[in-house]
Formats: sequence, C-alpha cells, structure tokens
Amino acid sequence: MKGSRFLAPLYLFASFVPIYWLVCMSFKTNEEILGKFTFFPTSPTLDNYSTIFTDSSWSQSYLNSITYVTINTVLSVLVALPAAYAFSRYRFLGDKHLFFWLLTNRMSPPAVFLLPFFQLYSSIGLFDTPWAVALAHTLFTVPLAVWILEGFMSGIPREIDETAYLDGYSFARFFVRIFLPLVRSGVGVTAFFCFMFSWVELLLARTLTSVDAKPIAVTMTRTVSAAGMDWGVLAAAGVLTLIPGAIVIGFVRNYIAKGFALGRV
Amino acid sequence: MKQGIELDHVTRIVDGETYLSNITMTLEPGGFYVLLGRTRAGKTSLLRLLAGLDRPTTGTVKQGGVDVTRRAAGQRNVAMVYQQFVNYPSLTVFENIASPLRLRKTVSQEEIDRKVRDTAKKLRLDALLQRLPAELSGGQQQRTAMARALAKDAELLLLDEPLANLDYKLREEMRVEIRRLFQGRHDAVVVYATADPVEALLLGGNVIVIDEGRVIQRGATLDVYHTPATERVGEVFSDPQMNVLQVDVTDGAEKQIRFADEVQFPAPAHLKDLPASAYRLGIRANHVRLAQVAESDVRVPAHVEIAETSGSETLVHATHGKTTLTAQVEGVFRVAPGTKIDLYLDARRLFAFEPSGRLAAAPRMDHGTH
Amino acid sequence: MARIELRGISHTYAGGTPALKPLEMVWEDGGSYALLGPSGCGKTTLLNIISGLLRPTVGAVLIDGKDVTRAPPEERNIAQVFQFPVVYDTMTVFDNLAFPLRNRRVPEGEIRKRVEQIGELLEMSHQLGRRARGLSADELQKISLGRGLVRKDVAAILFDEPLTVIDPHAKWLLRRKLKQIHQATPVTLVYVTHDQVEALTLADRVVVMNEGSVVQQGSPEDLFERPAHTFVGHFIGSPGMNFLPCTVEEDAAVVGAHRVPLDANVCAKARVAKGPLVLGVRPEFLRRVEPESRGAIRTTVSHVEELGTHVIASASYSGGADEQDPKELKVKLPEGTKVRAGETLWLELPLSRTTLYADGQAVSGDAAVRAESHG
Amino acid sequence: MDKPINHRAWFLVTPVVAIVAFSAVIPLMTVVNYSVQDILGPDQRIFVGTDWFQKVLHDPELHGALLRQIVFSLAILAIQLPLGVGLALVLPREGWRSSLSLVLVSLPLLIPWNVVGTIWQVFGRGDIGLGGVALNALGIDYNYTANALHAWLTVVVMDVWHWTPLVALLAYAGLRAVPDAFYQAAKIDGASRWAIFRYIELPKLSGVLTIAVLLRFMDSFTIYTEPFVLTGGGPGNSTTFLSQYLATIAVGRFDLGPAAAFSLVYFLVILLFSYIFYTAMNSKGEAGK
Repeated sequence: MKGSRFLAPLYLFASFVPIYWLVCMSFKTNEEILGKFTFFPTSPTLDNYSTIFTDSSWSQSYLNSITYVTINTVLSVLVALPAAYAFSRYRFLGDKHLFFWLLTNRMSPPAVFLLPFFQLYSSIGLFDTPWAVALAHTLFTVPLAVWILEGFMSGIPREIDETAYLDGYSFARFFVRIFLPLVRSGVGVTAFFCFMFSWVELLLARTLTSVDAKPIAVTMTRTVSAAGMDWGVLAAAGVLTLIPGAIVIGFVRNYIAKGFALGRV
Repeated sequence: MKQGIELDHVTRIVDGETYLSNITMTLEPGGFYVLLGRTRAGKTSLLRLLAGLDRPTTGTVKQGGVDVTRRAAGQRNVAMVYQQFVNYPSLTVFENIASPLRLRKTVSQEEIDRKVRDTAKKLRLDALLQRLPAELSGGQQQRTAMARALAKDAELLLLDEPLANLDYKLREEMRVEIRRLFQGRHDAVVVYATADPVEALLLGGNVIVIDEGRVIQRGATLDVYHTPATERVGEVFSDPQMNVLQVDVTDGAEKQIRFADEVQFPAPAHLKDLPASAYRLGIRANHVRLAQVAESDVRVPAHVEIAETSGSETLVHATHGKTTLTAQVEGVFRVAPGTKIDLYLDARRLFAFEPSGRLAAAPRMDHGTH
Repeated sequence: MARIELRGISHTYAGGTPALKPLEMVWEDGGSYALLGPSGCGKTTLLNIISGLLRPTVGAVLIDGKDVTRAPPEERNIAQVFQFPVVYDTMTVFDNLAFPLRNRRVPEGEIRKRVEQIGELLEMSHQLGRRARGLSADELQKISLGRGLVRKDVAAILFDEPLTVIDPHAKWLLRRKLKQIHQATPVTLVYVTHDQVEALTLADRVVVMNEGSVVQQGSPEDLFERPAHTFVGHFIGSPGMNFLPCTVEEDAAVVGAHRVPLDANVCAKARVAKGPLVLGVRPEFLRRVEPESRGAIRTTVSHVEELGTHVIASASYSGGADEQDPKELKVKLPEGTKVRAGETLWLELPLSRTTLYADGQAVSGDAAVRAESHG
Repeated sequence: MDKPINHRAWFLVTPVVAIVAFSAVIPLMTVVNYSVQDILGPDQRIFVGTDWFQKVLHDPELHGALLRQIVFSLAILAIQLPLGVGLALVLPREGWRSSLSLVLVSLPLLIPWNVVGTIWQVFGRGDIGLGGVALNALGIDYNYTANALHAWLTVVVMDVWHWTPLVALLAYAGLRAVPDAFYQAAKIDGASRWAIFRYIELPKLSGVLTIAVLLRFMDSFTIYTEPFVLTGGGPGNSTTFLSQYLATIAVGRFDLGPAAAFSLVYFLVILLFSYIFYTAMNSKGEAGK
C-alpha cells in the first residue's frame, strides 16, 4: 500500500483541474479564450474582474446573496438550538414523528415548492426581498441544523444540566451561560452547513427574486446571456462565487470531520 | 429544617420497569446516611428522586414538613455530586464553586469570595481556583464538584458513588476526607450512595440497604453489618462476597449441622436453639482461615480455584463440591489453582438464614474482642 | 517459547517529555509478568514497544535473542488483549478465533481443530457458531484472548488492563480463567495494569513503574514485604506503608524522642546516604506493646475506622526534628479491637518488617538484595 | 439512562415547528389545492378530482424522465460510494495535510450549483474547454451538446465531481471514530489491508454509509440546477430528470394542475424512500447501543 499516499493528492489534483480552468479563463481575454488554446493566460488581465467591480449590479447582487445567506444562517441556528436541545434531552409526545417530518423537508425536491413559494411570498409582500429567500431556505436548513446540533448536544452529559438546575439556574440562563459554550463547535459547524446550503442553492433564490434582491449567481447567468457569451467575465464571476465558500471552510476546517459525524438520529 | 426528609410509599415505574418500590422512610436532619446497594439496585433512582430530578409515580416526598413531590429541583435547595466528574467546563474552579451562590441574589460578593476560598481550602483546591476543570486531574475535578455542593449550604446533600471512578489509591485517601467534610453538618441531611461495603463501614452513621428498588434493611451501620436481616443484606454488605453453605440441622444427643455429606459438626452455642431443618449458613471470608485457630473451627476440604492478592490481603477462592468458598487471609499467599487445601470456618461466626432468606440466628456480638 | 529482553530502552514522544527513562529488563520464557503503576507511568508505552506498535527512541527489543526492534507487530509472534474488547463483530466466534490463522494461510482442517481446542479451553465451545455481536464483555475479552492463544507460534500475550470492562463481581472468574490458561499453555504473559490485585494475582513477577522508570521488580511477596522504594510501599497495600521521618544515630533510627534499633550495616550506609531518611513500616506490621517498651514509640489515637474485617487506627506521634509537629501513622488492628480516639498506643516497629529509606530508595544492609531489586 | 419524558419540551420545538410549517405546510396545501382543481382564471376553478393524477401517471414523457432519473441516481450511487469511501481511506488523518486535504476535498460542495454547471459547461466544450479539447485531442469525437450519451456521461462525471466529497467526508468522519485498538489488533492478527477494510472499517462505516446513501439518493433524485445549466435537459430529452420536467410543466407550460399532481406524487415517492431509510437507520442505531 506504499502507493496509496499518492492517491489522495491525485484525486485532489484531478478534482481541482476544472476549477483551475475557470480561474485560468478569468484572467484571459476573450480573444485568447476563443483564439489559440493555452494552459496559462499568456497575457494575464484583470479586465474581467474590473468589469464586474465597476458594474454596480454585480456588487449589489453579491451583497444580496450575502444578506439572505446570513439571515438564513442566523435564523436557522436560533430556532434549531432549543429544538435540538429538546430532542437530545427529552422524550415527548410525537418526538420521533416530528423529527422524521423535519427530515423529510430536507429531502423534498425544491422544484415542488417553486410555484407555491412564489405565490406565498408574493401574497405577503416579501417577494424580491432577501427575507423571502432566507425563509424559503429554512425549509432545508432548519431540519439539517436540528439534526447536526442534536448530535453535538447528545455528546454533552446530561448531569451538567441537572447540576445547573439543582444549583438554581433558570433554563435560559443555563442555556446561555453554561450550555452554549459547550456546543460552540457544534454551532459553528451547523452555521457552516446552513451557509453552504443557502449559498449554493439557486432554484428557489432565482424564483423568489426579480430585481432588488437578485443573488449573484443569477446576475451572473443573466449578464452573460445578455452580453452574448462573454466567457472571461463569466469565469471571473464564477471565481468570485467560490471565494466566500473557501473562506468559510477555512474557518471550520478542524470541525468538518466532526460535523460530518452526524451518524446518529 | 426540623423535620428532615420524609418519603411516603414512594414508587417509581418507568416504561413498565420498577425502579423504586414502595419506599417509606424518614431521614433526620443532621443525619448521615449511607445508601448501600449493588449496581442497578435503585440507588441512583432514589437519589434523583430525592433531588427532585425525577418524580415518583406514586407516593409523596416531604422536605422540612412541606410536600415537595411536585416541586422543581431548582427550588429544593439540594446539592448533588455524581459518580462522573460533573463541573461546568467553561467556568473556572472558582466560578464553579461560586455558581450556586451567585444565583442566590442575597449573598454579597465578599461573602461569596470568602465562602469559595474557605471551601476550596478544605478540599485542597486553593491553588487551582483559576484553572478550568479540563486542566485538572480526575481527583481534583471530583473535589471541585464536592466543593460546589458544600459551598451551597444545601438542606439535602446527595452523593452518588462519588469515588467510584477514581483510582484505588486516590479513593482510599478521599474516603477518609469525605467523612470529615460531610459529617459535621448538623443542619443538613447527607445521603451517600455506594456499592462498596468497606466504604459504608468507613463512613459509619446509618446505612440503608437497597436492593431491586426496595429498602431491605436500615439501621446503624455496624448493627446492620453484624446482624443482616436477610441473606441478601449479608451478600450486599460483604466484600468479598459472603460464603453461603446449604446445610441441614439435625436433632440428636447433640444438635448437629451437616454440610454436603462429608462435613458434620456440632452446632455452636448461638445456633443451638435452631429447630431441626434445612438452613443456609453464611460466613464472611475473613472468618474462613487456612489454619485451625479455635477448637470449634470447622474443617472443609476444598480445591483452590484462584488466590487473589492485593498485598495486604489474599482471597483464596476454593470449591467444595458445588459450593465456592472464599477465605480472606493476611498478606501475600500464593497457591496454584487446583491445589487441595483445608479451609477452617470459624463456627462462632456463622449466620443462619432460613431457606426464605430470613435471618434465623446471628453470631453473638460480644465475641471476638481481643 | 519466548524470552523477551529489553536493552537500554527509552522513549520520548514527539516534542515532549520522556515517557520512558532508560531501562533494562529480561523476561523469561513461560513466565507471567505484570507492569504495575498509576496512569501516566509509562507502562502502556513500554507495552507498545514490546508489541511493536511503537518504536523506542533508544535501545533494542530482543525476542529469543533476535533483535526485533524494527520488526512490525505481525512479525513478532506476539498477541495483545486490549482494555476494551476488540472483536470483529460481524463475524462468528469461530471466525474470530480463526482469523489470525486464516491470515497466515493455515489449512482449514487444522484451523478447525485448533479453534475447537481453544474454544474448549475458554469454555466457549457451545458459542462458536454465534455472532460475536451481543456477547457480554467477559466473553468478548475471552475471544480477544483466544485470538492470541489460537496461534501455535505465539510467544507472548500482552494484556492492557484487560479487566477494566468486567463487572467487579465477575472479575475473579476471569482471573481464574487466565491463571488456568497460563498453567495449560507455555506462553509468556505480560499484564499491564494500575490495579494491584490484578498484578499481584496474575503475575509471578511484578514490575512497578512510576514516572517513566522502573522502581522495583520482584515477586508479590517482595513488593509487599520488602518494598525497595517508598513509592512501592505506598502504592501496594491498603492502606499504604507508614513513613516516619527520622535521623540515624549509631545503630538506631531516631524518631522524635524514640530510638528504633536497626541493623548496624544499614545504619552505616544510611549515614553516608544522600537525601532525607524515613523509616517505613506497614500498618499491619506495627505491634501494640506495653507502655515504655524499648524501641517502641508513643502515639495518640486520633481516629478509628471499623472496617468489619479489621480496625484501622490513625495515631499521631511527635516526630522528626520538630517536637511540636505531630505526624500521623496508621495501624491495622484485628477485628473487634476496642480502641478509642484519645487513647495512648505504644507501637513497636519489628526489625524484620521495618525498612529505612534514603531519598526514596531502600537502604539495605545486604548488598545482594539491593542489586536484585534493581533488576 | 433513558431520556426522561417531558412534554413541555414542545415549547422548545415550537419555533422550529412554526417556521417549518410556514415554509412547508402552507405551500404544500397550495399544491394539494391545485392538484384537484382546474384553474382557468383568477376566479374560475373547477374541481377535477383525480384527473390530473391520472393524466400525470400516464404521461409517457414523465415515464421517460422517471426512468432516466432512476438510472442516473443508481449510477452516481454506484460510483460515488466506492469512490468516496476509497478517498476517505487514503486521506491523511493527522496534521496540516489532513486539514488541507479536507478543505480541498470540500471545495466543490461550496460552489453555487449553477456555477458547478458553468464550470463543466466551459470545461467540457470542444473549443475552449480543457476537458473537451483534451478528449478531442485523444481522438474521441466528444461533444456533449449534440451527443446524448456524451451529455449523459458529462452530467454523471459532473455529479461525481460535485458530490463524491460529501460521501468522502462522511466516511472520513466514520473512519476517525474507529478506535486505534482495532487497527492494532488487526496488525497483530496479521490481517491484510483488505481484511482490515472488510472486517473492521466497513462494519464500522455502515452507519454513516446509510446516511450517505440516503442523502445522495435524495439529492440526486431532486437534481435540477446543474444539468439545467450544463445541457438544458438536452440534447432532446436525454438529460431531463424529474425536477426539470416538473419545472417545464409548471413554469414552462404553466399547467398548474398536472404540475401539482406531479409534485405530490414526486413528494410521496421521496417520503416513502426516506421513511424506509429512516427506519433502517433507527434500527441500526438501536442495535449499536
């Protein structure tokens, strides 16, 4: 098995090639992209990026994306925390069914909800606001958040809770002062997963926005089709959407494995 | 608190399984109670119920004369120390100990500071106050948990096998301290659960023997030790396990006791009055010897199974027919499995139990004083 | 089948303090040995070095005279039983036991014979067809042990706290099984444990370790009756040994106002020894004597513990250089002894049961004993 | 000890129930409403009973999409599971190498799904894409926009690239939970690398792999954005999967009734699968305890 340690780098290299190609293109001019075939940009240019940064619709939609992703993440974690605590600590009427029901939402096809969502959010005046997208995404992120947090919380001995109650802590005070610090890493991992889902999802985000709250990923496709395949700008826009993910994952890298160890229901 | 704790017909059943069965008893204020029972006997269930963490299925709990059956744990002024080392991981040792005091709005900052330092000193934690629990050894973590319980001045102090998870040397040192720490509290009820008879004896006070969710005997610790009401109490309150011999007591010119066909001996004085019948004789391992000391000693030939030694003592497990007997002897004694030896049972130390398990006769207590 | 030699072994983990200080050791073929010490004393490190899971920073491991320091575990003919049962739980008991043989391509007929033999030895014949999952902890530990025994070529079996997960009341049954197996097979057994009962019961020779070094190696009797180091005196026996700070004058140890006669040779050596002197005597060997007896010390009982089988009295005596500073010792008295706190006890330290320690090490009048205790 | 029964725990789950009910139950009711009515205008609705369901269930295009969907899901499972587990086995377990590999492995998971489509759209093109150019240079006449098989393979490769990391991370987490003693014992027993995998790692991974199968099956069953960006479902219908077909009916043709009926059936199928997996997972959890 001497060769096995080269397998991982090999896979990583192979999986990086398509991304490299995108990055590479983003630094090329359209002439170079369409003209001769080159592995590296022969005359690296930042024009594609400056096109994006000088156009306010790009930066605006970038901000839009960040806004609804943040709302969704905060909201999901906040409501999931008490629920995950309940699932990890108590048995109660219908707990198993409730848990299953939550999970089925994680599994439901977004396409099913396209139209109803559109109608729902239009009727309550949230259409084309970050709130519509954030709320729609909670359908998927909240169950996930409950699931992950429950796993983390189950690892905290229940005796700590009991000692706190005996000491006279109120639930709220105990939860904030004692319990939250213990599941800090769990909260981080959960936030990461919520962020991840909300960031990568496009179908609902596109359906629930038109102009004001348009996410970056949508702006990207639309601008490109309008400009008639401006490959360089498309690639640059794509690269820009990779960056938040890469940053966030850098923060939680040491917890990723633990976060995925949600092998428990 | 003048009236202590009163349990009235308390039963706890969860999912059809009985954890506690019809317990009625009073724990006097200032009393130190050792709750003795094997694993899963119901010790933890009883403590949790006393703490208010669990509710009885039926029955009532009164604390200081007031019915607290439905009162939340946080309102009962109870402290509990668990077998696991339970502390607040994100708070320093100081804050851990101070935490119950801080929640009581009436205690001033200086008062808290003084109290925490006093308690920490008693538990030899004074140098560690600024550490986090994770930076402490197991023994220190458990001291912190105890300090928190002590500093609180609770009316009811519950300890659930607090030493069970410590290495034996540390356990040895700490159980001496525990009595010193918890016994001088005349205002509170202290309940200390343990599975270890030696611990129970060391702590003294009163013992409550619990088995399968029932209280099977209670009383002054030494009295219960010397006069177990049933064979089961004897079993639970002996370490190593009490030896039990199935015998027949027969009348004749002189009352005789017969064990497994080959062994027959005259009934010792304290068993003379037993009516002829089948009995189960119990004898603790330290009254089984490898050499004859008294004339009345009963010789039982046996095959050695194993000799376990801790240095100070050696337990020789041996079989006679289908009966396993254990002898406890001083010092290191090595003998190979399978060796034939003679065991000598001190007849004056035999307990007689009826087949139902009830005590029929116990050794006389004055006896054996050197 | 195997003689294990450790030559100048020491180990330091990456970037840290030394886990094991240099040591020499020889374990004879077919013996049973125990490594005893508190957690963190280096015993598990040593075990892993022997089994080959860890390569020592310095030194060599020899099995039957062959240097195996660099050999991986599978080439060492050594088996190991871990603290928590390691069992392939999707396999049957039979397949578990057969696993090491199949890996070594032993013919199937022979495997069957051998597994059945071992199954019988372990009293598991009736369970061979069962799945390993769901068996009780002691059965699982027996399977782990069986996987070592089943190999004919196995030279030694190492045990890493094997009884941790076993119910206290069932421990002696498994200990008996281990003893029987050792009688029935010529394998060298090495137990690693922090439990004195386990070590002294299962091993013929016990190696006591503390803070990365071996403090004494000897038979259970040696360790109990002649501790070569104060640590051994403290760690083995409950309660541990009493240590009385003292000075040496002529041929006696001086404890406070009392003179305890000692062997003249010992005193001679003690006078030139470095470090503080203490007199060690076990609580069970202290003898109650008439007041003012020669060589006895006067103590005042401070506390009495009735333990059913015996009585432990804590008693204070004025000792050391400072007359005002009371020291405490423990004495073990027979069951039913009547003593009360405040009572005066005169205690004699029997010459044959009393050891003088200088800087923790026993001062022995007999050069040979001292050398032996250092293996 | 078992968890205590405490019905007041419902207070704690109320926010979650409220928010999920808002975003799931209300829309679902809308769907049910549509599925049994023919909506001709804002105020003109006719109750049609199960007509839409019958129409949808007999739609040959839907059958085609369903078949493609099942084949696709099974194909990517067959590739991603072994590949993900294999990758987890060779990933470094300690030190900075481990962190770095994890970050790199996870990267595809954090790319917006339409950008995933874009990346492969560009990468696979015969004129400007590295992948397409390379294949053509090797003498393969590769063109995913025209050749159905090529389009199909590209979608599969894209999904493998996109989602194998998820399986790998799950398996990696599972492997890290295997106590060292098992590996040590196997070494001493002389077990081969294969035997270690077969008798130690695989049994210990069964729990996380069940989750991996569940997640991957469900997610692939609802895939939409990536193939939409890459091929738009073509050429022809060759890469039109269920979600895309649903979107075509609902948004493209604005056939609300059939779309709603389709949605419900779609949802129920997934519910059924989820339930089977959930039960299997729970029973595994019980057995493990």
